[in-house]
Amino acid sequence: MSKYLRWDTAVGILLIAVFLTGSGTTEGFADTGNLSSALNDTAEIALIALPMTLLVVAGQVDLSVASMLGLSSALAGSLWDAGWTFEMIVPVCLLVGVLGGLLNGWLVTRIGLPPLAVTIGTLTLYRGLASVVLGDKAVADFPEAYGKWAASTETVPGTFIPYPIALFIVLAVIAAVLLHSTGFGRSLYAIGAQEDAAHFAGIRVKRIKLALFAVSGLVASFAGIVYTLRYGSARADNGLGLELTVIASVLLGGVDFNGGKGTLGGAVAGVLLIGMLNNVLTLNDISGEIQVIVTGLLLITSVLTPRVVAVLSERRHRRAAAVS
Amino acid sequence: TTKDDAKDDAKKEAAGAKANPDAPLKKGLKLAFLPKQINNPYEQIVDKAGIAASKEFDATAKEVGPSDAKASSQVSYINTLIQQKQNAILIAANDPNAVCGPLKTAMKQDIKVVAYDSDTAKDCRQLFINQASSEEIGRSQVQRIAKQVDYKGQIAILSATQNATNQNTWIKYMKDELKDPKYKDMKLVKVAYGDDDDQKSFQETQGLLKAYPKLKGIISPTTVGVAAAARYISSSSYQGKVVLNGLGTPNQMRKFIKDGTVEEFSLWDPKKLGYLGAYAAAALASGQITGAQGEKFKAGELGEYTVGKDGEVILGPPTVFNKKNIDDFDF
Amino acid sequence: MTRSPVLAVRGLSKSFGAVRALTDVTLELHAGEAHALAGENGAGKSTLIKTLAGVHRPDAGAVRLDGEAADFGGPADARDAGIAVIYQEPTLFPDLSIAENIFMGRQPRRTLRRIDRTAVHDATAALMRRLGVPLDPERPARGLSIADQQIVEIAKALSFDARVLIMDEPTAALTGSETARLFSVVETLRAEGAAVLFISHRLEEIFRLCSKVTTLRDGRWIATDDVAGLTEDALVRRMVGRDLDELYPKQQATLGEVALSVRRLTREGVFRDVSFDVRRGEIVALAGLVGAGRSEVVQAVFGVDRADAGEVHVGGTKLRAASPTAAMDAGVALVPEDRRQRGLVMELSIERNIGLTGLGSLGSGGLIKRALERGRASDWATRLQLKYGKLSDSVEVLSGGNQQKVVLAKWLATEPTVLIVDEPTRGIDVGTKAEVHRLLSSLAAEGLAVLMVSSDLPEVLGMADRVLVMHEGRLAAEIPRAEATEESVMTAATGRNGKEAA
Amino acid sequence: MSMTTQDSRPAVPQADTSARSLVDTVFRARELSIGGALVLLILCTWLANSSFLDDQGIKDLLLNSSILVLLAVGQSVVVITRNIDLSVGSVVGLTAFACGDFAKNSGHSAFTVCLLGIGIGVACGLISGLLVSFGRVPALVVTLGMLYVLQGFGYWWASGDQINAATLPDGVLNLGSGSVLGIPYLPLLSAAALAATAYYLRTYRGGRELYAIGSNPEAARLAGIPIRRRVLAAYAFSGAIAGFAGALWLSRFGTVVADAANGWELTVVSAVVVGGVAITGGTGSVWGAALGALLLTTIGSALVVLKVSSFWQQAITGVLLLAAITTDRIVQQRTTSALRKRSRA
Ligand SMILES: Nc1ncnc2c1ncn2[C@@H]1O[C@H](COP(=O)(O)OP(=O)(O)OP(=O)(O)O)[C@@H](O)[C@H]1O
Ligand SMILES: Nc1ncnc2c1ncn2[C@@H]1O[C@H](COP(=O)(O)OP(=O)(O)OP(=O)(O)O)[C@@H](O)[C@H]1O
Ligand SMILES: [Mg+2]
Ligand SMILES: [Mg+2]
Repeated sequence: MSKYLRWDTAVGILLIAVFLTGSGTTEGFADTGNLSSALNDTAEIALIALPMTLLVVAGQVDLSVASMLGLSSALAGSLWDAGWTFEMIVPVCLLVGVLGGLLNGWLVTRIGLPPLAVTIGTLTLYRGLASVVLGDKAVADFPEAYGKWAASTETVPGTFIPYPIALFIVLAVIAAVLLHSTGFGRSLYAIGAQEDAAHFAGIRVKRIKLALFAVSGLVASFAGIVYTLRYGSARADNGLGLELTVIASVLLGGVDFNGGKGTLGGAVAGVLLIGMLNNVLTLNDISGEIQVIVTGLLLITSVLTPRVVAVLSERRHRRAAAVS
Repeated sequence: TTKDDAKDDAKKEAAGAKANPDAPLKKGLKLAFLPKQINNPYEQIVDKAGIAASKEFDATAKEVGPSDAKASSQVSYINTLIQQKQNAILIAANDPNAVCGPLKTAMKQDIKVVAYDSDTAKDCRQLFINQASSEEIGRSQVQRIAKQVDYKGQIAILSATQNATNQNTWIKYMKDELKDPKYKDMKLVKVAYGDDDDQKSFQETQGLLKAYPKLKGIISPTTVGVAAAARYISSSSYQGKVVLNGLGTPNQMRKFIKDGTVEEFSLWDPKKLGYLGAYAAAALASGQITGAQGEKFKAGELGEYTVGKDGEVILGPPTVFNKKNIDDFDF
Repeated sequence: MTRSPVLAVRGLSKSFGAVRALTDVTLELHAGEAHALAGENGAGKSTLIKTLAGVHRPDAGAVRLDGEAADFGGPADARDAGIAVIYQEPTLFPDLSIAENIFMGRQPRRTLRRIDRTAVHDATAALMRRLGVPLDPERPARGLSIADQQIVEIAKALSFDARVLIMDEPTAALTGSETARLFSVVETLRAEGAAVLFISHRLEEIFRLCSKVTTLRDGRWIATDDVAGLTEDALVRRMVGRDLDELYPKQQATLGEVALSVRRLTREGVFRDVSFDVRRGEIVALAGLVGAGRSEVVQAVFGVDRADAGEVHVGGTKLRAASPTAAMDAGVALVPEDRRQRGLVMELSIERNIGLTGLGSLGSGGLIKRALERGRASDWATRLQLKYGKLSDSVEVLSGGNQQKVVLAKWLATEPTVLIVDEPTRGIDVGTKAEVHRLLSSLAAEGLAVLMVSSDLPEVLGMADRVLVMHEGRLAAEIPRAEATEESVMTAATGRNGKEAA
Repeated sequence: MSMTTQDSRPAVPQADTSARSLVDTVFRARELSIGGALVLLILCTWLANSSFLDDQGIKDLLLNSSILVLLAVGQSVVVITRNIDLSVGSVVGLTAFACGDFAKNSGHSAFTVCLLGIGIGVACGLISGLLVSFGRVPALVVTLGMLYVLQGFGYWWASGDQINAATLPDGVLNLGSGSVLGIPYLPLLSAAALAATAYYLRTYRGGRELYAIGSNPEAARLAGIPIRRRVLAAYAFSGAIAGFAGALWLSRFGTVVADAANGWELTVVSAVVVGGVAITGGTGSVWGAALGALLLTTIGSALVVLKVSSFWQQAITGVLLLAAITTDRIVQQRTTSALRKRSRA
């Protein structure tokens, strides 16, 4: 596999296979309306997966993203309730997102705490703040004018792509270029693979990590606004537990949790694969728990397959070497 | 745009098609139950009863749903139900507003929407099958516990999640009821949230009793909460000193009624809720009713029901369970 | 000799993927014999050792123990057969104490199979005494200097009372006195009947310790000779396949203005009050005993460590403290001591590693041009005669010495004005070593200022225009080339001239 | 014989002996700082509301924390080997339901039920362990996958059914609510598991080898440590503990749906991390992890008793959590730098 087919490519192929099988066997799947809504349902996960991929490549992780999404949503709701204009609310939410990300980054780079530990802590904190901000209220009277930008029924003219997904595509291209063709991207791989060596090579490890966490917070809070508009509902518990789905998608795409390996395309394919598969399964009346099992099995397969292939090719090599 | 501008956005929908009260129930209707979460035991009972009821009028009914109680997960299910062109969707909403968009899309495509157990926003469904009048539930909870504590002392509420719509509506009426002068010696000291999580509710009960040593009573209007609270009290030194009342299922509470931890609690029959829901959905889909106030429909063996204000259909008053009658029920 | 060898291999072959590391290699180890293994970087020495130790499984050929075929399933089997190995790279558990490191998996036990902690401690203390180093058995291995780590490895190997002792460049990080002590211990073991297999790129050590030497070249067996009848030149010819040029090709360079100036640099508890200058065209050696704080000084100069006080000036301008980026911008390069942790990103390819120091200059507008990156890598790989398969191979698969070359390439590619090298030739074979020396020398001649930390005394004496000697965190002496001798440097390094320097 | 060993001691040089006692303090400090925080928290809460520490209060504290402590013990054994087990929450849910299904309307004893729980747990642990150790695939991915698979399986099996206290045999319920000498069984069982695990990790080769594997896997391989077997055993152990916790969960709460302990994986991991077990393996003790678990539950209980608004509880928990790991880290850094300065002085 390592030689002829990388796992991220395999996920891409799997995605296409699911798409083709779905169109062939499942009534209503290839319908543009269905595709729009299925795609739109992955919008927040897809958006957050972009900075998450960069973080994981750099050997970091941010578990607080879903809580930040909730905090941003709660904040948007309570400010809206207080009569703020939407044009004011969005920058405030994004600012809070950046600050939250900076706090994560500061704890990781300055105090030197492991990111997993830090962001489990801020996961609790940000979700708690969301509930402080909005309490048991649910704010729902957001204007149609904004809601439609996030709805799956409004698409980019001439396509079945809803606006959040269009935005995601643009950001994904930027992130891909950043990760794969710039010095910054190279630094991320170096930091993820061997932080000390990156530091000794003059790479500004701490600053880069700080920036990554800040971007992660920013995107998460932005996803919070998309979420709020898309569902027309601001609540403190919005996006609860989404962090593991995001991470599962990224890992499914072949990004190595230990850092230093993986591609952005793989991560995006991972996100879409889970989304499409769930859509096909739901259309076939396969209930939630089976979908969960399928996701889990896919995840295990994603790491097991490359291993098995590697072991097999190793065997073949050894046999060949022994013969020659 | 601010909130105030946005209010003008709300569009008035033209009144739907005329109802034909004499239309027969259509054959071969496709109904789908969408519970809050596929493994919510209470809603499982409701849905199974509803699916059974559908057989009586030759409809095919199914239950689909997410494995987590999140509004966002319900939305994708609604979308696929629309793709599948169901005749009616019965939904217990995790979030009254988040499911609105797709439900409206469904209604536009002539798919009938019936909310049950937990309502959606009013303009996103045709009917809401309410287990009992929210006001009556809220007020009666206070009235009952007041009698038990003799109109004196501190009480607390153990609710589900902070955002549970039905809970919050009931609590609103409870607080309102408590304003009545006859409760002047009673004081609601705290609303705690057990998140419909057994362990959390258990711990919250402990905390309440610790934080308010003079607490006389707890109302827990959620099946998970009341069972957890009962279990804690029964195994602690508070047994017999603190009154617990609320909404619970007989099977969960039997033990605590028998050992005296709980004198009484109430609930409606979830099977009837499902049964009524199925008939109501069928009536809508067959054009017997449109969801306007005053319309009437027959719900099989439960008899005739009338659509109330805001499209609400009320199942009936809850049953009060106590030592005497608890063994007559099994759910 | 009629005795059968303790450990032997015949017709051994081993390849990694497409790389043939060993082809048809034969080796015999006899009891009571110290046997050397010589060869250039990448000749396959470490691979041979790992095969003997059960780490690798041979593709062809078998390991024979006491004449019987031994099929080692893993390192544990070899260990149980009485083979102790010191690997080229220290393999310690940083979180565990030195004592635990030494006895892991073989701790003496009490009743109920519980570990006897006192026995573990005492046995370790005894080993440390035997090696003459004041290391506390309960100290965690984290933070030990490379040399101390190597000593723990040696202690571990000694603790086996092994019949076969295999050592892969154990002295690479050691200074003379420690090496001498190690040799006396090994000598005792050998006299007691153990077979010793020894690898070193320092030829004089081979001549001092061993009676036989086997030479490998490109993974093939070349010769096995008695050391007695062999000259250094003959051995080098066997290793390299040709005659070697001068070992320390010092070119005379004209000294320019001061390029690097360090003033009163202090890091609490590590070094204090260090001041010195390095001029353009000059090679300054920083000598001293292991743990004197040399590496720490150069790391603080480069900015990867924070100094508590003091200043660094490059070309007359003061460097921002604790910023390697600022140092690089000013033209400073540091080849660190620990190449696996700090010098290289092991998972990344050769070209990416070499490119890592020039991410800003490998393209335009922030984008990286692959062609430029590859060009930079292949230029330097050729100049340093790197032995590699493809530039896109990960550096992990390179031999130790070739890895060191990649680190050098990565820094030389930045075209620095001040080059700091920390143990630049550690683990590098004689041929390449001469190559590196020639390189440093010609770079200095071109006007580069070179600061070289080295524990290799001949290297220090052969290369340096000026020798700075550190003793326990302070500069103990500054010795010009003319006066630098083994005695003068060692005297300062051991602190015996403390009064003079003050 | 002991005479000779005594004699050999003073040979350790002076400077190092003082460094050594400092090293000891560093290691102890990790548990000390959490222990200190715990005591402080309990003390403050007690001063504010004395009933926090009455008989019932102590009993509640112990009962609340015992399952989390148990899980933290199992998790830390895995984390010490530089792995992680995210599937614990699902295993607890699955076993709690399975045990309930097995015990309901039957006369099975608590012992049998616990055995069943442990059995199921071991089976789950073995699957994860086999994948991680023999498949050599990243633990986080595999156990995240197992989290989903086991959760889905549990839900599918339960399909909305619920186990009710009323149908469970008294023996099982008694395990959860009964006590001996006023101390409930649950904390006793957790403490026993804790002490046994701690003793094993400290004084047996197998235990030390777990630390070695976590500290440097490559070195562990070269040292001939049977890594795969040990990692497999660590997962089986963590699974067994989670299964046992599932059985205890059933006995304590009586009412069980398949999503018991859903989402607990992160709580357990935070307990372990707060307790000073490095997520990167090799260091920490189960004592620390247990203290971490105790601290987390106590924070929860204390905030309720202190009448902190429900809306603020989670935020404050988050702040305290961050404060705990930050303080621990700073104390550790200070001691290390003191050690560095001392060793050179
Ligand atoms: N794990 C591996 N995978 C692929 N190739 C390897 C591996 N280990 C060693 N090699 C290759 O095998 C050859 C021999 O390497 P080895 O480490 O044995 O050399 P060496 O003689 O010890 O060199 P040095 O003196 O530099 O340590 C080298 O070409 C090296 O790149
Ligand atoms: N990361 C660290 N943590 C704690 N102590 C350290 C660390 N690195 C080095 N030391 C200690 O600092 C002292 C100076 O080490 P340094 O590596 O600078 O010495 P050196 O003169 O370069 O010797 P070497 O030849 O080993 O490189 C040594 O006693 C070493 O044990
Ligand atoms: Mg080697
Ligand atoms: Mg050094």
